[in-house]
Amino acid sequence: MSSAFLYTLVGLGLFALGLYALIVHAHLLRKILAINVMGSGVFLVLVALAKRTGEVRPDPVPHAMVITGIVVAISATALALILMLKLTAKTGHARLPDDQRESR
Amino acid sequence: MTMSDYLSATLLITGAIFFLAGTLGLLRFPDVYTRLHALTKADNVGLGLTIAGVAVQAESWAVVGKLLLIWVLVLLAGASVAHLIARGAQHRGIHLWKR
Amino acid sequence: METITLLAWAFDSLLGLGLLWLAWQSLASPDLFKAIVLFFAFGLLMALAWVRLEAPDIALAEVAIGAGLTSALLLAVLAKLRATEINDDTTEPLENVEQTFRSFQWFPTVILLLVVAGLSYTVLSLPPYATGLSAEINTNIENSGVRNPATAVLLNFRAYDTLLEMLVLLIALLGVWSLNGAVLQSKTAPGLVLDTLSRLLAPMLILVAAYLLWVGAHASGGAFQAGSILGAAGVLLLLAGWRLRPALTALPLRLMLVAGPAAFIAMAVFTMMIEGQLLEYPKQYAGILILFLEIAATLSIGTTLVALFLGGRPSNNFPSNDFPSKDEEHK
Amino acid sequence: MQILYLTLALFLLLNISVGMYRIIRGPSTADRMLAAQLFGSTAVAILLLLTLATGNSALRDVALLLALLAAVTAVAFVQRAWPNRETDDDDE
Repeated sequence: MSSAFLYTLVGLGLFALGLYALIVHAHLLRKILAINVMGSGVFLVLVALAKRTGEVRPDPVPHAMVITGIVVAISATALALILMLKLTAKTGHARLPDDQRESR
Repeated sequence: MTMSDYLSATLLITGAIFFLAGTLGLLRFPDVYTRLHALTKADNVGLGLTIAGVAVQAESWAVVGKLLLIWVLVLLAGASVAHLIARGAQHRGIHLWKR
Repeated sequence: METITLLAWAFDSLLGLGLLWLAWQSLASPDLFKAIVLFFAFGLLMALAWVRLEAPDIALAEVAIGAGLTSALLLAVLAKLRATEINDDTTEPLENVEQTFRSFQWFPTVILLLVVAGLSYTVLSLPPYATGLSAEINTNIENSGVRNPATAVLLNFRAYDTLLEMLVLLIALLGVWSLNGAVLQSKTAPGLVLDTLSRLLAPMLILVAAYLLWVGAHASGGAFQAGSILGAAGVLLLLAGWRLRPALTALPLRLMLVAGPAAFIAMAVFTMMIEGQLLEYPKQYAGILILFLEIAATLSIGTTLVALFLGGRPSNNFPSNDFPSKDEEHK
Repeated sequence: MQILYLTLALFLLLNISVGMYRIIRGPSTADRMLAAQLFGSTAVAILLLLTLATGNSALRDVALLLALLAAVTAVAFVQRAWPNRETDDDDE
């Protein structure tokens, strides 16, 4: 197995872990972390697949996409975090209010 | 292998040993202050030796300068952060370990 | 040669396992602080993964954002969250978090397995060799005005993407500002050591940002990396207690924020008029025009990231305080 | 020499993996932050070794950046996120 496919599988694993955490956690900060992990997984898959060029240097287009993606991800994260703080200030809980599960 | 290769290899391996010592200290020492002490010192020496080993192989003096800059920055940041954490820990009443 | 392949393979496997394990631990951790520290470590390992994938440009961005900004932002927000969250019995009990995460829940698990199976099938059925667009880029790079392919893609071949990305950053900041409030103030006075550290590191960070901006034309680096470093410098100064002078937070700050998008839009209009194509530069001036765009973009990205870290509109929320104000670093 | 560089890089990565124990285990928040800090300087060393192993000098810039920025998170921790009441259960 080439290292490109190794990292692709790691990226898939990260995406799956993040998705699972996004579904099961109620706390919004955890959900934001989960989305970030999912994003890292997607980036990893993109860049790993760009490395399938053999001996020559990897395809730079996914690289450029991921660079902008990282910067956009942090700005979206910042917006999400501030939204979460706003919600917490209103309701006292960092959870979505329509969360009906009794045990949590 | 040339003379400089041997020198570089010796420095790099010694550096790695210091890193190992730092990690052992992090794992085995009993309180936050001693861990801080083990980690900051051992790691900075380890990195210094690694950088010396890399610098032996450097192709130009500009590269040596950049490597030195990296070490100075890590020393500066490491020392400051160690101080901040130790002071914070003391401030919050984490006790010193006594046998 | 054989040993080298084996060692590289061992390194990659250990790194991959470490990434998965850190992500797992971070997402399953009952303690939010621990989760954030693990996420920081995860970012460091991601930087190593980018290096292994021969993507030093991305490694630079990841280090600047992941090591400098994301975790600082998360930690500041966590502190604020602890202050505002009501800790009564209905709050999520700490022990349950790990349990929820580890216990078997059939519905998400089934969805997850389907998703993973589908994705793995797609990925593994891809051809093992694919050159993508590298050939086109190699033939056109002489005309792009820069020699670093990533920069050529960002600022020339797909410059309209970057234009929209600058707008996304601006919109995120407008979103944060429109929520109005929650400025993340410093908790404690900085003290002598932190003050000195910030005084030494901030100019170094600005210098490195300028270096990466310049070197981005022919080697790894570029506007996004440089902007992120400026952002990290600004965050460090904010953490050390520096504040912008109120006179500068009104119009000059906003001008800084829109400089990047404005430069891009102006360039788009200009190239439409000269070449008849959106963001297609005249060949002999491509290098200098790209540098101009990159400088504007760097300043805007840096300022936007610092403003995002502040979390609120500074002019409304900043009381004047005792710390001397320092403005250059926020630009 | 290639083999030596890669072996040492692998060794340092193992060092990091072992150090993760301290992040998971704690016990105090300061310990976790401290261990994360260790990751920073070890990662700088790994990057420099990889620079030698691959001959890609751009990695040196990554190391420089990491050296500069490793402090920012720790400063954020000390200034903002460190809870004032720390549970003092530092016994091993």
